[in-house]
Amino acid sequence: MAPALKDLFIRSQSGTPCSRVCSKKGIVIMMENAWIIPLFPLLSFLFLILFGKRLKEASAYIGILFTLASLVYSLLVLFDRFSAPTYKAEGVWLTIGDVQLTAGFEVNQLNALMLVIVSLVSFLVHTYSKGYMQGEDRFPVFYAYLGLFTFAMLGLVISPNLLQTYFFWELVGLGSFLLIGFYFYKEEAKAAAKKAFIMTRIGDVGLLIGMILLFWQAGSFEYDEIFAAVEAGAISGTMITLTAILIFVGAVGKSGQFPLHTWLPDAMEGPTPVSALIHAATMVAAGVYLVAALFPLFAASETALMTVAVIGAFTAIFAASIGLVQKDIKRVLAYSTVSQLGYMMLALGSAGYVAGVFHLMTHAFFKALLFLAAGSVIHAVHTQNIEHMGGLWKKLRVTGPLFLIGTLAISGVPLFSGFFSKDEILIAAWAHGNTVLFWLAVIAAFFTAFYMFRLFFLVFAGEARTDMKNVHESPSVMTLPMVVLGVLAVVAGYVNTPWFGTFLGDWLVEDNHALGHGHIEGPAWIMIVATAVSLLGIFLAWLMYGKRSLSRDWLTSRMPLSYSVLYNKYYIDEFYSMTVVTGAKFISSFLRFLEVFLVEGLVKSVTGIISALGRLGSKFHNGQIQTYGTVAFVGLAILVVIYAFTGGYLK
Amino acid sequence: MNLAYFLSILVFSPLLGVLVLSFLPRTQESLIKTVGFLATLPALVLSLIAYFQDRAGAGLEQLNEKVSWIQFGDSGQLGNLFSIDYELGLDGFSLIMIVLTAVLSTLAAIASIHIKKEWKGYFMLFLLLEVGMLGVFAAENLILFFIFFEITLIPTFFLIGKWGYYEKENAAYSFLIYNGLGSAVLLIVIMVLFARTGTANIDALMAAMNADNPQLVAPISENMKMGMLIALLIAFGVKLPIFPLHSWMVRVHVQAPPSIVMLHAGVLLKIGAFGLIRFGMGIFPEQFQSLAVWLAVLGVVNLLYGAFLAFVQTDFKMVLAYSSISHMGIVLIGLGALNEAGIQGAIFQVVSHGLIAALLFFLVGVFYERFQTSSIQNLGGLAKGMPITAGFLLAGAMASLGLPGMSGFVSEFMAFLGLFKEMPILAASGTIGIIMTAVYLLRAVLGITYGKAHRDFAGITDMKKFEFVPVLVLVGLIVLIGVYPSVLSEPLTSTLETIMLGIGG
Amino acid sequence: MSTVPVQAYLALALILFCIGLYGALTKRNTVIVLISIELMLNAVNINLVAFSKYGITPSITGQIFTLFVIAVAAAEVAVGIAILISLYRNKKSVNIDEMDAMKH
Amino acid sequence: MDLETLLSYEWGIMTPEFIILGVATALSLMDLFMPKSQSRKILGWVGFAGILAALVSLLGLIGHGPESILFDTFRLDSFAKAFKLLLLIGSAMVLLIAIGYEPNEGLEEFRGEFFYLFMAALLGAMIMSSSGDLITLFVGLELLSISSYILAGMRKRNLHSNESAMKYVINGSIATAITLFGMSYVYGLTGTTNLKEMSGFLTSIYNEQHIYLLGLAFFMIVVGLSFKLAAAPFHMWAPDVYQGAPTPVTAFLSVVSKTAGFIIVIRILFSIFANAPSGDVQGLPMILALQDYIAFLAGATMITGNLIALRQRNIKRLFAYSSIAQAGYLLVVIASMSLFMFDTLWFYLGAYLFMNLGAFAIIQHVTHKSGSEDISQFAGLYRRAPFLAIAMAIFLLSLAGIPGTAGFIGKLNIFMGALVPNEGHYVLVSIMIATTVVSYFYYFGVMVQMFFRPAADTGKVKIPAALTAVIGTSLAATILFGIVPNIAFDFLQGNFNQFTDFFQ
Amino acid sequence: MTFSGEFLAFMSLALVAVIGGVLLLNLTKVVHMVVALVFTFVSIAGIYVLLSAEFLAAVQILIYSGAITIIMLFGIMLTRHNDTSEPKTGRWRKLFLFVGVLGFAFAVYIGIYNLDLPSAPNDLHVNNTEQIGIELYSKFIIPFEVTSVLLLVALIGSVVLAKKDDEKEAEKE
Repeated sequence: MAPALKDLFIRSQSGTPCSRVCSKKGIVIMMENAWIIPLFPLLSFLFLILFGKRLKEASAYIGILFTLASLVYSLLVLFDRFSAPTYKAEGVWLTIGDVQLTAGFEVNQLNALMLVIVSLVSFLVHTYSKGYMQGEDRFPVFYAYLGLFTFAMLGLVISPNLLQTYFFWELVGLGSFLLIGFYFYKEEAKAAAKKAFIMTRIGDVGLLIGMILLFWQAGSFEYDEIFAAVEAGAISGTMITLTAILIFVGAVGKSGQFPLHTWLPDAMEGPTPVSALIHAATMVAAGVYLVAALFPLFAASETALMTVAVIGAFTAIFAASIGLVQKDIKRVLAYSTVSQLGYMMLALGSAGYVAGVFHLMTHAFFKALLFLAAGSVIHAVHTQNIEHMGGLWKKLRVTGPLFLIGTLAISGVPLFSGFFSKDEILIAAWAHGNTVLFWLAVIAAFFTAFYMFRLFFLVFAGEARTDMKNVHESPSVMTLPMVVLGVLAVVAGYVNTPWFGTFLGDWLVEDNHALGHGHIEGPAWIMIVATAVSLLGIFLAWLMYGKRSLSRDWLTSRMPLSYSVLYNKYYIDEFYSMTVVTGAKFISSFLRFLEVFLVEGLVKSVTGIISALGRLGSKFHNGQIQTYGTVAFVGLAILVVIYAFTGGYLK
Repeated sequence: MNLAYFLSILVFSPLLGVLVLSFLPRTQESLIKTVGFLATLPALVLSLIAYFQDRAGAGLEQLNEKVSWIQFGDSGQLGNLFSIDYELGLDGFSLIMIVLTAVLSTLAAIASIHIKKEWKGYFMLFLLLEVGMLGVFAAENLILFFIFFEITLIPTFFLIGKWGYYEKENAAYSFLIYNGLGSAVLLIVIMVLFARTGTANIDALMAAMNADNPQLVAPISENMKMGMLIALLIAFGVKLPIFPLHSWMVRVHVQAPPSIVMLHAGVLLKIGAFGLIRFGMGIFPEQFQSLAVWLAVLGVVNLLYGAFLAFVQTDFKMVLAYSSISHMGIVLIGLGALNEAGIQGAIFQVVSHGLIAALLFFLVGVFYERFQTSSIQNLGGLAKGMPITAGFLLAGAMASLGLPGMSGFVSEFMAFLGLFKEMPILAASGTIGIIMTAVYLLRAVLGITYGKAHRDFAGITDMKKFEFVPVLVLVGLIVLIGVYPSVLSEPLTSTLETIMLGIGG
Repeated sequence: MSTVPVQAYLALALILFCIGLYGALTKRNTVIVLISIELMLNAVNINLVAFSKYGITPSITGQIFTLFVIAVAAAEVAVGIAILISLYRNKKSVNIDEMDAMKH
Repeated sequence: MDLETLLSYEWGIMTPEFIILGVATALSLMDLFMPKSQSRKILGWVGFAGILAALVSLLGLIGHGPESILFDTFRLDSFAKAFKLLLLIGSAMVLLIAIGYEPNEGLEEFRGEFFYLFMAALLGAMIMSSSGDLITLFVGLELLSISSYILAGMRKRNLHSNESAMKYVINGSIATAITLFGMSYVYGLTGTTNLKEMSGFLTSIYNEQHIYLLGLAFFMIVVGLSFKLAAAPFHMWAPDVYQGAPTPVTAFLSVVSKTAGFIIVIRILFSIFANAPSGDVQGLPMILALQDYIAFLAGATMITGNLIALRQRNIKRLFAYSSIAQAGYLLVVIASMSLFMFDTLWFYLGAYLFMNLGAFAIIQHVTHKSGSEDISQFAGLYRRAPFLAIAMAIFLLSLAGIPGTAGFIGKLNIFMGALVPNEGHYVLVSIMIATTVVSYFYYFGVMVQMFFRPAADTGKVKIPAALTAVIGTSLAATILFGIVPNIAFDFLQGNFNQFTDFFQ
Repeated sequence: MTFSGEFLAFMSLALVAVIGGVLLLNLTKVVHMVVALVFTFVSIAGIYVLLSAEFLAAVQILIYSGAITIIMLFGIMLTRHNDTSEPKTGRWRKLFLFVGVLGFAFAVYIGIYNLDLPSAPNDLHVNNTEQIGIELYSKFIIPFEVTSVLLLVALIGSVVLAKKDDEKEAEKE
């Protein structure tokens, strides 16, 4: 880390009490105008939607330029935030009776950090895509969508209240949906896009319910007011638990946590840069971000925290286990993402706020790197099946090492960023007393190391397993972003280490006790264990796929059943389609039955009765005069007799 | 703004078009279409003037008009009793509805370019329909309201029955009988109120019905009030439509020409909600409160019923029809909540669904014009041949499923916000509808736009210029409301206050 | 004053009225139907004349009324028969149950 | 009574009747002396002029206070004036329809007799509307009836016409007998035929058996007179007769004759039974006690009329059932007995007159050309004759009670009358509204033919001037009274003084 | 009620009238029916005499037994009557009607069977015809005149309807 940055950290820490006074005027202006950050990509989106067709491939420059602007501004804001306190500005968005719903923005530590992460990754992906998407028909559309997504994501992270968060929360979903379905003519892409939207929507509904309930409890959607209400004890414990869990359901949907994770691997139907941006670095982390942003609420309920931790830990090991056997390069990475997100959830659920956010950051970098690198591989070999690859190390001289860096980082090899953040998580889990979860996480770490290196070895080591021609390294427009990310994947961990200081952690939690401590002290053996399992995993992978001294089906042949269970992702999709989808279809058919026979039948019977009565009546009109007279006279007789018996003399 | 008879001119301005049209030869297709389109403009301009004047702070009261019209019985003996005035007026809610009507009418007139035959008759009826719709919202007394309400019935019948698709006459009859019954029930209520209180003016009725010692011609018992409210619910429930009174509406949506469905789904259905809010809540606040739970339940039923049925439809128009039912459930949910959020949500939904349904049906018209089908099966891969249409279709679907940033979200959100306060469990079960909405809409829209192209798109042009205008206007309005809902909520403030005052909230 | 009570006359009128009515609505020959109707009118006349003598306020008006009824009845019969003849010319039948060209 | 007394009466109030009588006589003489070959249409115009003259003289009498001649055998009160106005306007228009009848091959032109018999019928109807004496009322009724029987059979060589007349005469005579039977009891209980005297006498009867007998008489009179109204239970003749009779006669029966029927019903029921005690504990007058029975008949009439109309393919038959249904609506007015009764009845009958006659003018024109009366004859009318189609549509809408037309205001009035009383006739109103909705089916069925179906023959339709006049007037009136009904109400309130002299 | 001559006369006249009516219903030949009804009409004239309406009795004989019966016979002769069988259908209708008639008769009968009318002295039998004449030509002059129109209408109408259109038919044939 640069010494200047460190100075800033220190200054900010020491200067907190008088930061507003101390801060230079220009600095505050940066933060005051932070709302402009999301607007750059929005402009890019609008511009490209309207004029993209004419710009063709030049669209890329528009997109890159605007995101660069965002990135620069975000960085400035981040630097400001080191020295200035949280800034929040709001205006009335909608009035309901005496309730005023506001919209605005807030720059606190988490937001500022997220702004940089998002705009940075976005910028890099924009740049990368210039090369990756070359020759695509709908090139401008792609950039437009990227712009839309970036806008939404940036909007999401500077939202000062739940409603606005929800607003952008859905918009990022839209961006994700559009980009997954970018190759709309592919049936798989169509299905995947639909699935992604619907699965996340299920979570969103949870979030919506939770947020509305919270609103009626706290009287506001504002984060700070909600926290104040929680702190003041204005909300009952059960309600806190309930709303927290409901909101967590939203996070589960977005972050691909079990049981709503199935969309995320399928989302790999989208172009690879998209996977890197949305389904690895930013959007999927939104769930984690949300839990982090609402951390004081969760912290107030042990049950809620426990739920988050359990789901997180379970997802971590569950997804990792699936990742062990997948054959598609992007799917392996996708399951790894799910698993890593589970880690973050585990961290948050174990009160490890800093650990969660820290891992979010490092993960963003190394997973983006991995995806971009994978994209580069795919770009080179035009396949995603790792069984068909191999021996690419020699051909892809840049991509290979960068991929290796990413793999090392994610596996938690010491000195790489992933090592530090994962370590923090394990410590947090241990310190919070979640022993079982801790060990699950350790096993998951082992799995991670194993499958990531399995991937690495299958792709890069050995000889090509299929005929590969014209394999060449990607252009520099693609490799450069990867290099940047590679650097970050290594160094990002050093902002918060037990060895050199926990700058990030301390900065994140300053001024806010509800977030816990900047650093949690844990026993030293945890670090050793973590290192050991990851090395073990790497070793095993090397044995099986690198050196091939262990047969690849050594394990699978022994446990064919569990292999196929894993390969088929625990049959979760099949289970859903058997239960939920069939259920919905059944209800629909039942209602259709109701519609046809009851609703329509009712109508038909009424009209039938009326026309039958008409027919009956007209039958009486048989043309016989005497019938007519009879009817008239009998009518008279009836009236008279009734009169005689009721109103008349006989009464 | 101080123009005398401003509202009358606004309401009856389309008649000018009818007049001009009647002198045109019936073969002059483009001339007739132009005149038909132009005739919708005065109302649009005037309604916008009214809107902006209102926003600028000029009171809407000065637009009120009153001319004595019918006097039943002997005026010397009865005084003002049993007299019906011709009185028009606006409040925030009706102002918004008028603007919506005027906008949609103009757009539907553009959409009517696809009409293939007898343009003259078509546009005359079309303009007549517009008069009816505008009048409904401007009427200040129940009888006048009813008159305009019925006036909408007749042109719609013909427009469906003559210019619709294969089963048009069936649909037209279905429309007529259901709505006829609905308006019949409505008429009973109106007449009972009129006969018993001697007045039909809405404000006077509100005052008379809610006074402690009402001065009535004949007594009205509590049971009668309840009965009348239920009757109102049925009457407007047919229009809205509320399950199980909806089957006519599905038929109309499928069989009527798209331009008419734009108006039908956009405005005519909304008369039901308008009536419920204006009269149901206004005149029978106490009874409304005791019925609110049932309204909310009906709302959830509507929402889910429509959603699940839309899920299994094979024709896109059917999907949209059931989606309308489902969305009207949101209106009921908001009304059932009976608090500011809910009612405002209901009103927002009224407007929002009007715009969204109009947009979607316009798009249906666009591709129906080119492919003569609206079956989802037959339309796969539309994005290949008509990317712009497909894109707007997707936008429409997103608006419809309540994507934030578009109007549908604001209304849905507020309705649920309201209901969660009063009946959280019911509201929670209603949220299944939100998921189902996404499910069926994506199924349908992606089925049409995405996937392999099922047909040859050679020779198919994407949207033409004139088709852009309505779509852009509608999308623009949808986004405007979604992003800056105050354009709607601010004019509504006073109306809402009045309502809340009535129900004692 | 009288040995025959008014009820007897009224009862007779009622019986004749009913017979006339029954005949008018059951007989097949149109001429008989017309004549049955005359019987009904006669029953009315008996009533009127009886009331004219034994009514609450006896008056000659009843008899006058009867005269009008008789005149009208005669006119009715004439018109009826004329219509029957013109019908017969087209249909060649006087059976009332065959007159059902228009029905339902 | 000497001549002087006789002359002391103000015979001037009978001017309209005298004019009609004079014109009828003149017409018969003209018919006698005109050459055989000459068209008798001129007689129609003369008759029309006569009716106009009568109308003018009636208007001249409007300011005239209530007056009666010869012990009420003729009385001119505001009720009589108001309703005679309708009769005259209706007859004038029917006459125009008859004049506009253009003989086709196979169909004969109306003979001269038609016109003076028509005048006689009108005279009968006018006598019915302005008499306070049972005998005069009866004779007027019979004059109208017998003339109508003959008119219905006017198309001598048409089997349907013969049959229609036969059915009419038999049912009519039975109805007369039943009415008379009822009247004879009323006479017996009062000893007079003067309605006012009767009413005065009946206020003081207390004997239960007398009251019971009076009630029986009420039923017989109502059922007997319901024949003229074509209301249940005496409605079944109407479709057959309407179908068979020449169209102008059908129009006459469904409008003028029906109006006359309502006039006599009101006259008799509200004179005789309004003051008679009903013998129940509350001391209600008989008419109120028996209100429910009338309501029942009204309901039955509306239901039968509207339901059976659904099945009809013959346009005249359809209109017969429609007119039964309309009679039902009008009976609702009588059954509800509100303070708006006279106004409502008058307005609705007026509206009905215009909309129905307008429709009949068009029906005649459309059907007689082809000789078929199936509603498919209306197919594509909009293509062939847009004006006719639109006019017909408006008449139908008015009959269906759609706003913007006189029919709607009329219905509004009826509803209001039925709902104003404390206990409100909710069931009746509900039936009325529900059956109105049912009526949409058949009214719109005709419109579907006119507007949606392709035309069988595409020839343009040329409308005779007389028919144009009828259609135009009806159209104007239907719309005018639908949009500014206060013209009529003001006229009513300004000139007829709330009909208060009806009971004096 | 004493067994007086008046009563005897009433009973026999009433009996004849009713029997005539019943025969009308039960005879099969049309002419017989008409003749049966003539008896009824005549006995009704007798009843008028009992009721002090001599003028009416005379009119009754003239009009009914004379004119109307003759018209009827003309009608019968001008039209052919070969079948006298009753229709097979309509049995239900007859039953229905019969019950209706019984019900009606019952309801009316209970209204009249002990009708209590206070009798008042009257002098109808004194110069009956004169009384009628005076009333008719003073008080009831209007209905009287209208009746004359009515009879005229009936006359013209009957002629128009019953007359053969010789010329036109000849033209057609």
